[in-house]
Amino acid sequence: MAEPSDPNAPWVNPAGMITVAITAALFIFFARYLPVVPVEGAVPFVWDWIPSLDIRMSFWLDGLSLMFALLITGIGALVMLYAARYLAGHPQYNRFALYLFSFMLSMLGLVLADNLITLFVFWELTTFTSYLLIGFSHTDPKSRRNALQALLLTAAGGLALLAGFILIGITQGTFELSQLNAAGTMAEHPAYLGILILVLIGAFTKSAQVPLHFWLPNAMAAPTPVSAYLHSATMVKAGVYLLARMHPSLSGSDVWVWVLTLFGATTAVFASFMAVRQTDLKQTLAYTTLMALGTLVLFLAGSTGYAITAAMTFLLVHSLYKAGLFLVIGIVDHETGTRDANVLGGLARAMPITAAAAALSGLAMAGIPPFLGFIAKEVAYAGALEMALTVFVVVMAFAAFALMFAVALIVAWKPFFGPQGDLPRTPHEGPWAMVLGPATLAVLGLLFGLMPGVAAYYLIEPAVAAVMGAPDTGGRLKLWAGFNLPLLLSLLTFAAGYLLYRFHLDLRERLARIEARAPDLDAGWDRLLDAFVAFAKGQTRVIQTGVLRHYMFATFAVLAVAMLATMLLRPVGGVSLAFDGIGFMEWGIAALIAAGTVLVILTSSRIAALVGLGVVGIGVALIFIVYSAPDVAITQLLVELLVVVLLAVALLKMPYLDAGNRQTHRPFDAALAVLVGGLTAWVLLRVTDAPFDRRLTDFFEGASWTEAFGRNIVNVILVDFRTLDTFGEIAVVIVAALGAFALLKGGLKRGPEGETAPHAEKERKE
Amino acid sequence: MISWLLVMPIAIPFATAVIAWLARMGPAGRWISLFGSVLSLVASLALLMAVLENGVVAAQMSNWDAPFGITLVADYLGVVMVVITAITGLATAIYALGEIPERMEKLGYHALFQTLIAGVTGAFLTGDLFNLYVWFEVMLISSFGLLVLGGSREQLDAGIKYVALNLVSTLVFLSGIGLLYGMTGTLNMADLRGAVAAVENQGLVTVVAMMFLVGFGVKAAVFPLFFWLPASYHTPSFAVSAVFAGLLTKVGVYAMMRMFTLVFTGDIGFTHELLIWVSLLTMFTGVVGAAAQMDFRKILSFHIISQIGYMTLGLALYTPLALMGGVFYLVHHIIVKANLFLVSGMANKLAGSTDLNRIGGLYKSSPFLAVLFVVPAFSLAGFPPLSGFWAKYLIVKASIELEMWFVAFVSLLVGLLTIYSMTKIWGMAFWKPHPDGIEPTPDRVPASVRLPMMIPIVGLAVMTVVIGFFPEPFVQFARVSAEQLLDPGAYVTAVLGEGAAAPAEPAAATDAEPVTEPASETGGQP
Amino acid sequence: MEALTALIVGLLVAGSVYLMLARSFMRFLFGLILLSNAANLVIFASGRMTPGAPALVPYGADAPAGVVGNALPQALVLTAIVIGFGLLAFTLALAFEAYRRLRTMDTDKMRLAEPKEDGK
Amino acid sequence: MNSIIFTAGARILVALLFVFSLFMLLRGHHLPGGGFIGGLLGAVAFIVYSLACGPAEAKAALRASPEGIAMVGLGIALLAGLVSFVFGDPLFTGQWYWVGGDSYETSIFSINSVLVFDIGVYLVVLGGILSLAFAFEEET
Repeated sequence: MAEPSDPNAPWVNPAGMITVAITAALFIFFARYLPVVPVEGAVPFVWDWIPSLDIRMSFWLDGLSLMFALLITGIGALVMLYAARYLAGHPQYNRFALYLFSFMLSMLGLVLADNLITLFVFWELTTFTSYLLIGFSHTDPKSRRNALQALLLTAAGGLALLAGFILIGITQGTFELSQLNAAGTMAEHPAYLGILILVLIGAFTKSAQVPLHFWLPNAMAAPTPVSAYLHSATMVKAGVYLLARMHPSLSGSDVWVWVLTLFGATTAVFASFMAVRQTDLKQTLAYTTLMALGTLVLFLAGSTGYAITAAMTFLLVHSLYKAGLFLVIGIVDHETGTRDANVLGGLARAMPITAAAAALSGLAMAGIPPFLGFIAKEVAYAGALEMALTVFVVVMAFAAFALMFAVALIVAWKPFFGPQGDLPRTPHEGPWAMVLGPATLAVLGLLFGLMPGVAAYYLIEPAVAAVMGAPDTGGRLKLWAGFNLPLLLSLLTFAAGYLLYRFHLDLRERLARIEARAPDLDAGWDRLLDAFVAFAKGQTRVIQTGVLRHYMFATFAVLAVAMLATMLLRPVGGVSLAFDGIGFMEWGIAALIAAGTVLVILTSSRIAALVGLGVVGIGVALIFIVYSAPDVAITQLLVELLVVVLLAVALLKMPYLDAGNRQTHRPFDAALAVLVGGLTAWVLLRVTDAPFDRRLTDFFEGASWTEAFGRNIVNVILVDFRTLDTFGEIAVVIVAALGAFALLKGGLKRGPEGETAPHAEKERKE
Repeated sequence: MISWLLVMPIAIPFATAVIAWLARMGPAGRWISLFGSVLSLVASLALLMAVLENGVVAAQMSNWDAPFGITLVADYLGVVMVVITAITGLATAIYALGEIPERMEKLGYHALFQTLIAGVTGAFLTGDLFNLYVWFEVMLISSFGLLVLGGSREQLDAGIKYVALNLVSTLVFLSGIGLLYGMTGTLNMADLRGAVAAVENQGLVTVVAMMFLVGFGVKAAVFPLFFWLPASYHTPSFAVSAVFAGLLTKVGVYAMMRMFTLVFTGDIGFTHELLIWVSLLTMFTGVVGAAAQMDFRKILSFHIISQIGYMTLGLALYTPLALMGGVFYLVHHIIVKANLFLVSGMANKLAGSTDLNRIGGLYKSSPFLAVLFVVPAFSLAGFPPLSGFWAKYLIVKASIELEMWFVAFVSLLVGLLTIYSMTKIWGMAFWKPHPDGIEPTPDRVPASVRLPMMIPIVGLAVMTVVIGFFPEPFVQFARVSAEQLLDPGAYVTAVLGEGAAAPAEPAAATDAEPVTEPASETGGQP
Repeated sequence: MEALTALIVGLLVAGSVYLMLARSFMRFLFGLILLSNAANLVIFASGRMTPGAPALVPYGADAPAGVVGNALPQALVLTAIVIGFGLLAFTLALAFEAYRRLRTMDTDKMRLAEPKEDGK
Repeated sequence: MNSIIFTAGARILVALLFVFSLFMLLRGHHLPGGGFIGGLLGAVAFIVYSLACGPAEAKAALRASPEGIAMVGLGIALLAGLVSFVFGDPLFTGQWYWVGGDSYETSIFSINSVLVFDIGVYLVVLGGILSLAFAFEEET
């Protein structure tokens, strides 16, 4: 991956520093609510956005959103600072800073929004900004492909979510989360299952639950600061946030418990194995993120105090250590030029601060006392024991935590304290702007562990209260909870984890072999897109053939079918042919027109066709003459004359009608032609069969002379009663003349093949 | 005064066309055209004010009362279409300053362009069915001329298909008018509402309604009548294709909305139900068709079809919310789609082609253009908070309210597939490096060409963003439009006068009493 | 006479549809001419047909005496004829220019805007 | 077709036809005729002329470009409608001025916008069709 990192490039530039400053300021702004929220519960902000659609830009700052807001802005500021140094000298750094900042704001909006539609707006904004971030190395096809994959998958989930939200709005009568949650669970509502499924699709795609997980490791194409940010506090946690946010209104049914438990547990264990399988440390971390998401979903399945507390505590812990570790890996990559777990080792001497940060984060991840990670694990086991499907949950959690222990050693211990590796570059300590982030986060993980009461009071308990939809009793976070079953499970986890680490190389090989045989969802994605494009091309081949005849046939066929079907489905009455009063002359005219028509159809001689057309035209004119329309008849005759003259002039320069492609036999065309003709005749018969309302004509006849001073009623209609028609009509004549003139006179200078390319032609000669 | 407010948006482009044509040999022609477009916009905004004040306004041309003369009428839907036409017209008139070569100007580009605008505007304002046909023809013949202007071989081929299919639809429409007149004896659309309801043989009315549906369906490019559109829209100059993309199909949709809310409402269970399926297939086949294309403008062309489906769906669902969504969609899509075609023209100028395989590098070298592509493209795909999101939101919500799950599903799915196509353009034209190693920086085009081309792109993008961020007034407007469509009482009253809003009595000879005032100011009875 | 006109219209429509489905664009044009005539007759017949009484107000009278031919459809047909002529003339010019440049009248061979290899 | 007799005959025929076309235009308000028919007849006259003497001479006899004639015609037709604005009437309202009287019966003749409009129609039809015809003749 080409991530330029010129150590001498100036990295303190306005774009970077402004975004860092604003984000830090936001962090302070939210931090000031830390003492407020535990006391007051929630702080709303409302702006009426689209009142007529019941969509308000309303925000709601309670324990849950406050915790997220702090993580987003706090980690955001550190990551942005880190990125300024990491991407120093990159020609598109300014864009990067802008995207990262926009992403931060979108995420902030998402976690603060109270109105579901507002929430959705921000939800999609995070999808879009993360698309730009993942595709940041846009010249790399893989990067583009992965960005698109992430976009399409999360957008697909987003659309399901939108449907779910709309359904909630329609069935519950409000889009405000605060009202929905206050009303309690909607599990009794008939639309509940539909809503739940739609919302879960949205949340699961965004939070990469198995089997929709594969986009997440691919999103690693993004530069490291993005990974750190996306995978720690934010984007992928949006789904978890949503589940937590809607817990009071959506939980409370067996479906909720089962689905979340199964998907969460499967994701957690699967991802843990995959994490061990990887050799690229960034990939390893990506899969541990997946594990964390699975775990969070798993515990959100529960509704007891311990389960929710476990979810919230683990959320906090994970955000801190995962961001830290990603940043550490970035430094390692930056300094050594590799992220390969098999190569890296013994870096502690060269980069002691980074190593210390990595160690602290790793210990938190492994869940060693006295880190907050340990407490999280204890609470998690306590929660698991309270949940439905107890044995399953405990076993899965145990497996996941044990594997996590091993991964922590692989990521945070081995590269720094393991045997010296053969590195592409001689490592040095990272620059302070990059080290600050991981160090701060690592220390926080330790501090919270030492003072669990602080974290519990200000962050976790308000969040738990928000998720539970009821005030939290608290007091669950303790570094030492006495000898109990969770402690025993913790000790067993350490033992199992250590064993796994000892044999992880062996395990990795086995996993690689299994993986080779398992279906590859990522490749399946490509096949899906290929199949879609193939389908599209097939459809285009069938519909958009490029052949006028086919288009024409389809158009007439649609007309015929539409009319015929209507006639069959709706009563239109039968046909009665009344030929009384039709004399010899009329039949003669009809025969003339018929003869002309047949001649045009059958002949392949240009002259004969012209004659046929002329005969038809004269026949029609005769009808007009006989039936009291002299103006129309004269016009018809003159126009017919002009048409024949123009046709004659043009036809003589053109090939014979059927030069080279005489189609003698076209039964389908003939059948369609007869059908359309017959239908038209039938409808006209039925229409003229009924009595006629002459009130417009009567008016014209009465007013033509008395009010418009003209005795030729037809002409008066043309130039007075309906002048606008006539005006439009002469406009058509003139535009037709202009168009034809431009066509005939304005073509390119033509030789047989001497065409210039059209767009070269279009350059204006200035 | 109202009368002239209604006339001006039609008369100004005609007058501009005449003057611009007479001045076509010099550079004055393009400035006249531009000035005329500005005037048109001013006039249509004045009309908008009048409509906002009065609800529906109508005026009798030649001073003969409806239904005898021709009525011009503007309700909320009509006037917003006029305004948006003027905006699109102005945008492309500015764009043309940069794009259209002198050779095409001398052949009468500006006159054809202005008559096109006049025809479109006339179609939106007329309250008379036959007059609607006339405006359709004005629009059509102008579009024929513009489509083949420049005369490349592709344009001729495209022109053949475009002309052939549109002429057929026109004649179907014309025959439909004749038959409807034969059944009711009237042509005034407000008058037709009552007269059609009074026809005894309602089955026959539905058959004729089918002819209108097919005729308008070709114009609107719905499934399976859209062939002419992907066959032609990628061939003319970019300014022309932008106007076409923005306006032409919308006239078909508008006519459909008008006729199938005002006149053909007798058998909704049949006509509108049918239209739901047509709409869904239109949405789906359009978006799938786009996936097979690798040309900037061909992709956009298929997306026009796809989006048309949403608009007709709004009509087909026939609830206030759905129609509101349809109207919102109509307006939003004109802005967005015209803009995308304008962007494609700029991309062509910078990178040398519209074939996505042959261009690239625009993101790196022309970031400003990249932003200006993203805004309409993601608006089209329905990303919040851009205008397209609200349009889609309304349609989806309407279908969910009706518990039409499949309709909602298709609407959402098509949105997703739209993202696919838009990101394809983004990935290939913007992110991917140029295959020839060219850096398509903006200064590859002289400022005298670049500026006029960029100004409308920026303007339309700003509108997209504004509608997206502050949709409330637009939503309100769409709501009133939908209400007026669903309950045309105000429309009918405005056209026919008080007391006519109730369904007209069945045909009776006594109706022929002239209710018009004679043109007494100047003449009087002899 | 409306009944006979309806039959004539049916014949014209059938003939024109058949012609328009042919490969030669010239035949399409012929079909177009016939279809225009048919559409005009539809309008004319829809207004009902009255023989031998042109819609004129006699000198000295304020209105025509007795039933005269329906003037409105006549005016519409007149408009439609002229419009149809304009469209036809343009289409003919297009056909001519297309032949001159593409060297064919066979619409099956006009595949420049939608070439066969075009993503298909 | 360049025989002297045909050419000479054509000139006379054309002149007659042209005069007849004007006649048809003017009588149109009361008897069959009007701008369309007049314009078509006028166009036929010049087409006959151009067939006899070639389009160049026919154009010369016309003294103006046919497109220009048509455009001016459109302008005249539009003005005939816009003039109602001055009288406070809607577009295209017929405006009548009686010369030598105050009504149809008492006046000698009338100047009215309706006829002006019809003249516009005449010019558009004449110019438009001639433009088409000449373009075809010259290019084919």
